[in-house]
Amino acid sequence: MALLEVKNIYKSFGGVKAIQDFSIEANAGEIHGIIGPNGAGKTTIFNVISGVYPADSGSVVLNGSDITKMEQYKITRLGMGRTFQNIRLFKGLTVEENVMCAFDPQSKYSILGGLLPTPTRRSEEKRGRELCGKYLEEVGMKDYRYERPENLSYGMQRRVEIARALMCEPKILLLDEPAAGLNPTEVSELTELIQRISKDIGFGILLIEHRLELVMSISHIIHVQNFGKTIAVGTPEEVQHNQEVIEAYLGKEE
Amino acid sequence: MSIQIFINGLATGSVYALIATGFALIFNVLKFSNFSHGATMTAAAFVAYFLVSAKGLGLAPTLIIAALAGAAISLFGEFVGFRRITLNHSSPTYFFVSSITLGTLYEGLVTIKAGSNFYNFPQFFKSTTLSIGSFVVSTSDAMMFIISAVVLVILAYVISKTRIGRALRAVSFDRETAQLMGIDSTRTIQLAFIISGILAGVAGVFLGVNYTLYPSLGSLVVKGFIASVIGGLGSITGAVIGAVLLGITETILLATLGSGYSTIATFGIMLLFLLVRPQGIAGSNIQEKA
Amino acid sequence: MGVMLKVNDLSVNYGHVKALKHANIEVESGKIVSIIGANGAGKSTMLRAISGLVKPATGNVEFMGSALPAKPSKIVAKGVVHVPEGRKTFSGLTIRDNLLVGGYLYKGKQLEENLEKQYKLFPILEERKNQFAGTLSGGEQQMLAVSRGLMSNPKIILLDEPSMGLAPIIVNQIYDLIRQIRDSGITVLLVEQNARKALGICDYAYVLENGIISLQGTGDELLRSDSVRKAYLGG
Amino acid sequence: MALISNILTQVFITLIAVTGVYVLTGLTGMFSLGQAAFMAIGAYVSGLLVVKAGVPFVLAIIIAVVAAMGIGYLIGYPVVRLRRDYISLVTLGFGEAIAALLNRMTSLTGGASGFTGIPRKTTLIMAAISAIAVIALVAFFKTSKYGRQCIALRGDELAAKAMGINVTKIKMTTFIFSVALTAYSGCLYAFYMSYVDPSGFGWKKSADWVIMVFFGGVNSLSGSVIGAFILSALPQVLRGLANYRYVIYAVLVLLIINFKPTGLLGEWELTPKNIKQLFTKKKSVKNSHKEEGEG
Amino acid sequence: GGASSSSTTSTAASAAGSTASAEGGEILIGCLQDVTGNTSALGISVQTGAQAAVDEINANGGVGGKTLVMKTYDTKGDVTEAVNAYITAVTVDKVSLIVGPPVANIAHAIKETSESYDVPVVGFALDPTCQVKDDGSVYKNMFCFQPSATAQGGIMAAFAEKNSFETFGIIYNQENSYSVSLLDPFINKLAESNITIDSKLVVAYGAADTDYKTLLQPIVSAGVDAIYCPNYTQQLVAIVTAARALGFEGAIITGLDGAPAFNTTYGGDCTGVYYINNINTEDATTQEMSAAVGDKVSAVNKYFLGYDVVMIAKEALESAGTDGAALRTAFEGVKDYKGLTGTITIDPATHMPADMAMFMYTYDNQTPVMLEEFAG
Ligand SMILES: Nc1ncnc2c1ncn2[C@@H]1O[C@H](COP(=O)(O)OP(=O)(O)OP(=O)(O)O)[C@@H](O)[C@H]1O
Ligand SMILES: Nc1ncnc2c1ncn2[C@@H]1O[C@H](COP(=O)(O)OP(=O)(O)OP(=O)(O)O)[C@@H](O)[C@H]1O
Ligand SMILES: [Mg+2]
Ligand SMILES: [Mg+2]
Repeated sequence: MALLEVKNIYKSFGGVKAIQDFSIEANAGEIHGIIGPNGAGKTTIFNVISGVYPADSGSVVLNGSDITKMEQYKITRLGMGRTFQNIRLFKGLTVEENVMCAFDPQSKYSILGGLLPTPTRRSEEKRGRELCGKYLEEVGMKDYRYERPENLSYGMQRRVEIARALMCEPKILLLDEPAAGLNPTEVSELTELIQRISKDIGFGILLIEHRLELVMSISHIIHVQNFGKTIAVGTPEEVQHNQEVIEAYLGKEE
Repeated sequence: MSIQIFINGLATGSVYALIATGFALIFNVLKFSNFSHGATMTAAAFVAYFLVSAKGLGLAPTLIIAALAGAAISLFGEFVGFRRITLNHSSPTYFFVSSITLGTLYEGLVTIKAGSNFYNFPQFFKSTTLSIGSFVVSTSDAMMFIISAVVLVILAYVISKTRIGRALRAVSFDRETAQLMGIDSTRTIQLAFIISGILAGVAGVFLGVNYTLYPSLGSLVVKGFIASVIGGLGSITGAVIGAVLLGITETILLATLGSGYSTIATFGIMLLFLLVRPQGIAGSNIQEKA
Repeated sequence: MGVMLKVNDLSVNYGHVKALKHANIEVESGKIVSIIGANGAGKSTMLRAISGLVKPATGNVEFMGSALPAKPSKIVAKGVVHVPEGRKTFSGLTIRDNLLVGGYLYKGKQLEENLEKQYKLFPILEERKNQFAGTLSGGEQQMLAVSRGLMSNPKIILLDEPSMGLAPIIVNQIYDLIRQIRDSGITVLLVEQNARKALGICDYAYVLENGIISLQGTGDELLRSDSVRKAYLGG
Repeated sequence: MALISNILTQVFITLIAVTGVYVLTGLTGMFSLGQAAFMAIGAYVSGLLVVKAGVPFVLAIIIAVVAAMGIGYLIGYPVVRLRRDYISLVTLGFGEAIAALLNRMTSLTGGASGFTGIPRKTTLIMAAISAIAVIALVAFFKTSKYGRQCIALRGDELAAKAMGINVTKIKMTTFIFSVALTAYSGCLYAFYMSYVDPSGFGWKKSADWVIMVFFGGVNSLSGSVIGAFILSALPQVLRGLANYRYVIYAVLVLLIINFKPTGLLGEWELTPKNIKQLFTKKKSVKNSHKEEGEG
Repeated sequence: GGASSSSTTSTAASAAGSTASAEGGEILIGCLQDVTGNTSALGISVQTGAQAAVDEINANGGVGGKTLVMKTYDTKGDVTEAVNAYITAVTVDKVSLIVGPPVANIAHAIKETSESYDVPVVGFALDPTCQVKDDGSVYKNMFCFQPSATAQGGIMAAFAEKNSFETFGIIYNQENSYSVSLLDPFINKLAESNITIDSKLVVAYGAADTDYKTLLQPIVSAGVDAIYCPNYTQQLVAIVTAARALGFEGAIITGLDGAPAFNTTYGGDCTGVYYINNINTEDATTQEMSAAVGDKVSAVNKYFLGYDVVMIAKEALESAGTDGAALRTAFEGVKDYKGLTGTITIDPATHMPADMAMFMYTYDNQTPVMLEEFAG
């Protein structure tokens, strides 16, 4: 049984059929790329898997539990982390606090600890802060932990989002266009980062990306979506030479 | 009997509708509940009372002066209360704070001028009531109903169909980007305040006619607020429908349950409505996209 | 062809952050000029200063020989249009209304004509004309944003990362479009992360580093420069 | 002296309620226009228990606060599930309903004539200690995981859920916490004034509290406390100016909004550590800039 | 007009107040009124009347050679404010006595607090529970110098009966203690003569209600002879307007607030509106004095209440000095004081006037017409 099993999901918005019959199986250590033209329904796949909205039909199973109709926060706690296509960091919190927020739901102290500095609270906060440090270090943002995210540049904010998603201790990590807005040099840094965390931490990654240099170099399998349908699945090599994919998505290389 | 109650409800609803239009307009553009709208109504009506009505001039001059005063007050409010908040991109909660504060300010100023006495507009209409068959409708209620309806139609048309309306909506979503389209955001916001102020002035006069004029008359703004919310926030049509429904509901409950319990029942119905139809009457239920 | 837009000694501060420090650039009329640079280098800030969204601490912007007015709306009326970073479509307006707002300065028939032109350029926008912009996919929104900018018949268009988040095929289309825009006589000032593409298309380019113009030259020159390769083209 | 102690006691009582509003509005971004109704509930329930049922004072307060929390739970149930804009509406309606109920239950509450004969038990010391304790609790709350999650969901509910935050639960927790504080302040109020009537708990009072929170600073607890202190004492101090009091009050608030857009203290907290930093920070900022320039 | 007079009195008082104790040449009294807020029209009227009395006393040589100084404290129609104002008056300014409010809620708010001090509050809250505790004893400092609600309700009922009204509807503000307190006395008095009022026709309303037409509908359709309507002027105007709009042509019996300026505020034909009053407007002195204040005062009867009470206070101060307990006894002993609002005898058991006459009025179009005097 795979870690994440998505079976035959459908989702439409009014007349727009955003997903039609999408399935995927992902295991720890694997990186799955999802590519496809704009509006093909990639982000919607993430939204359905992570519980932002329910699928019209089909099922999503994470680590043996059916999460198809589960509330979003519970899915996260079962081991799903994600980033957003349009950065969604919390205003009013520092970088470190942003990352801590993903730790807080797992942190083991009760409302009493919320009101008084009990020993459990202190030790839990300390544990959280250490983890925070670790993940921020991982994405190279440790020096900025007391900054406000809104004062950081785009690329930096993306890394903070990744750190925050890592803090959810995910088994499956969903990355929605992490390279958008980065220059080629930064993209290659990001490529290394993703490969490293995938190896170190060993979770499954689903990656939506338009930057081919990233997605083609690290994905084990690529799913190509078009108009909500999967038009090709295969290794980067295979999809890059698939005629349909070239026509719908890649275009002719100049 | 029951039809008379319905007519009374419609009359109350017209009052609320007139309040709600001006209120919803600002909500539409700046996305906040302008609680100073109430005090603006009162202040404008007082200005008209002292300048015009007390001198025995008729309804038309009173309405014109009240509308002008409302526009001026509203514009002043935009400048001292809201301009800097938009410019600074401060949290929208500040609009709330500002609007309540402006309300306090206007009410305070009116109290200084008028004392806490109350004033009655002279009788504008030859006969204060119209009889339709065996039912009575007060003339001012009927006028309010007509004015609300006309205002609604005009506003709805302007906002959804015209260039100015599009500019208003664009500014309401993103002030800065609207500027990049050549829209003068500040002017556009001012325009919204002017229109809302005019409506406030007109509403103020009718409130004064109906309930006598006193400095805290503006508290009725909460009815406009309730109407706007159940109408679907920002939708002016929704607000007007909400206002009429609120008026009718209140009146029917008042007639059946009596005062006090009707307040509690109104609250219950409102709650139920929001749970069943959280997007309001005219709001559409768009799923938030991540 | 003369210089259409001239940025003189421009500095911009956000609080104590100095985003731009005495930058100078020139944009010749009828050309594509690119600005590249790392995240946070000040590229967007440059465009924001030109279009009047931020007030410069020093320096000024000259457009066709005279200083630009201060208000963003007046600047648009002069023919300088800024398509901002991050799409910024009006999420609760339909596509059609978004485009009509883009053509705010025009009325009646002229407006309809502009709209038709954009529909021809981006057929998908016509197909979806009554959909709320907020529910469009990222790429669709990007198209809408560029198209909206073109609605006011600009003399010069400032594009801030127009290819961000677009499918490769669309990126190619956008770049074709940028060329088309130039060929139709509109000057283009292009800010991009995708340095390779941007340098490939442009007639002239500037490199921004920490708010300072550190390098400039034709696209080819920069593509061949070692430091540019290392810093912006991934080695 | 009696006057100062009187004003101070009232200011402390208000402070407790405002701190409750800070948790709800400042931290979590929920606007309650019916918060004062919970003060009324605290005041009436504790007062009735003591006067009519002879329950000991402390026990009465505990029961009253718990009762208010129970009602808060019922009101909170829809509130935390509804869209943010609706919260103020539901609470507004709730406040009006409570006032109507208090007016109607004449045999119990005395109706419009008010409820008299509550023994005077609240002292300045008691109010002061309560206020300080409440502020301390809220300060701890703010820096705990709860506080962080509140701020997170205030900014972006969807992202908060995606990070595993149980948004409804956190909202409910803060709502009930703030209700408890407000109700407690109501108990102290009843046992200080010895008379309560239903007229003083309308939405304007709730709105006033919100103003105090924001006057002091958007995200700053110490700011809110200072805001509450200034604004609730101001009308007393300006007593001689009769009609002009509210105009002055409003002008002051408008000045802050215009010229100090994030409130008196903004996001800054008045803690010993931060005060120390005020003096050392300037240097460190300079240093970091230098490093950047060289790098 | 009210606002400016209040600020001048208070500045005068504070300027004078500082020298009072040093020279011992002044007696400071407080005046606790709603100068702002919903009921300020009443408060300002009392204050103006009281001030007129103070001025007159001082012009005639003061109280035992000392100047009387009055300082006004605004209660703003808010109970918390009232307590603050009261405490300021008794602890900071140390006034000798307080001219109290005509508003029951304010009196309720301070009555408990007043027990801790020795400063008589001579006011006009006609709700007996403002003066008398549940156990029947009196709040030692609280006095009312006008007929109680029981008396006034009874007088209006007697009047109604005399005019052979037989069927009644009642509309009252259940959120206002003045309105509530006048309800039962009226009903009870009529019950003595076997007139019962259909409970469906007793309609309550609250501050949030604005739709008087719907509230009045059942009363009007029942075709009653008279509507009893003890309310503040502002609601009275709205209620009378609504009742007339619904085509009600019968009598409307109001409390004290149907007196002028009700007529001018209402603006229409007031025929058929009846009201009770403390004063006889046909009395020469009363006429002269009301002419002197002109339209500065909107509630004329309150003006005279304020005036009378200060005059009574002068006698009490002269006989008892400024000691609180002694003053209290002096007030309890007021007997057959002939004031402009009638002959006042305080009942020590209730701290209210025992039997005091009042007057019933109506309007001919807009002109007040005195109908008859009712002994208490
Ligand atoms: N909440 C929604 N309501 C209505 N339509 C939606 C919603 N979410 C997505 N859509 C529509 O579904 C389609 C798929 O959108 P989606 O965001 O998944 O595309 P995508 O593949 O992520 O595109 P891109 O690469 O540009 O981000 C689009 O046409 C979009 O307009
Ligand atoms: N509103 C703001 N307040 C404070 N600092 C800001 C603001 N906007 C930008 N900055 C800062 O100014 C600098 C330049 O930002 P700018 O957005 O111009 O960079 P950019 O070159 O466009 O980067 P990117 O490629 O990431 O978009 C950055 O350090 C950024 O953090
Ligand atoms: Mg997407
Ligand atoms: Mg940028």
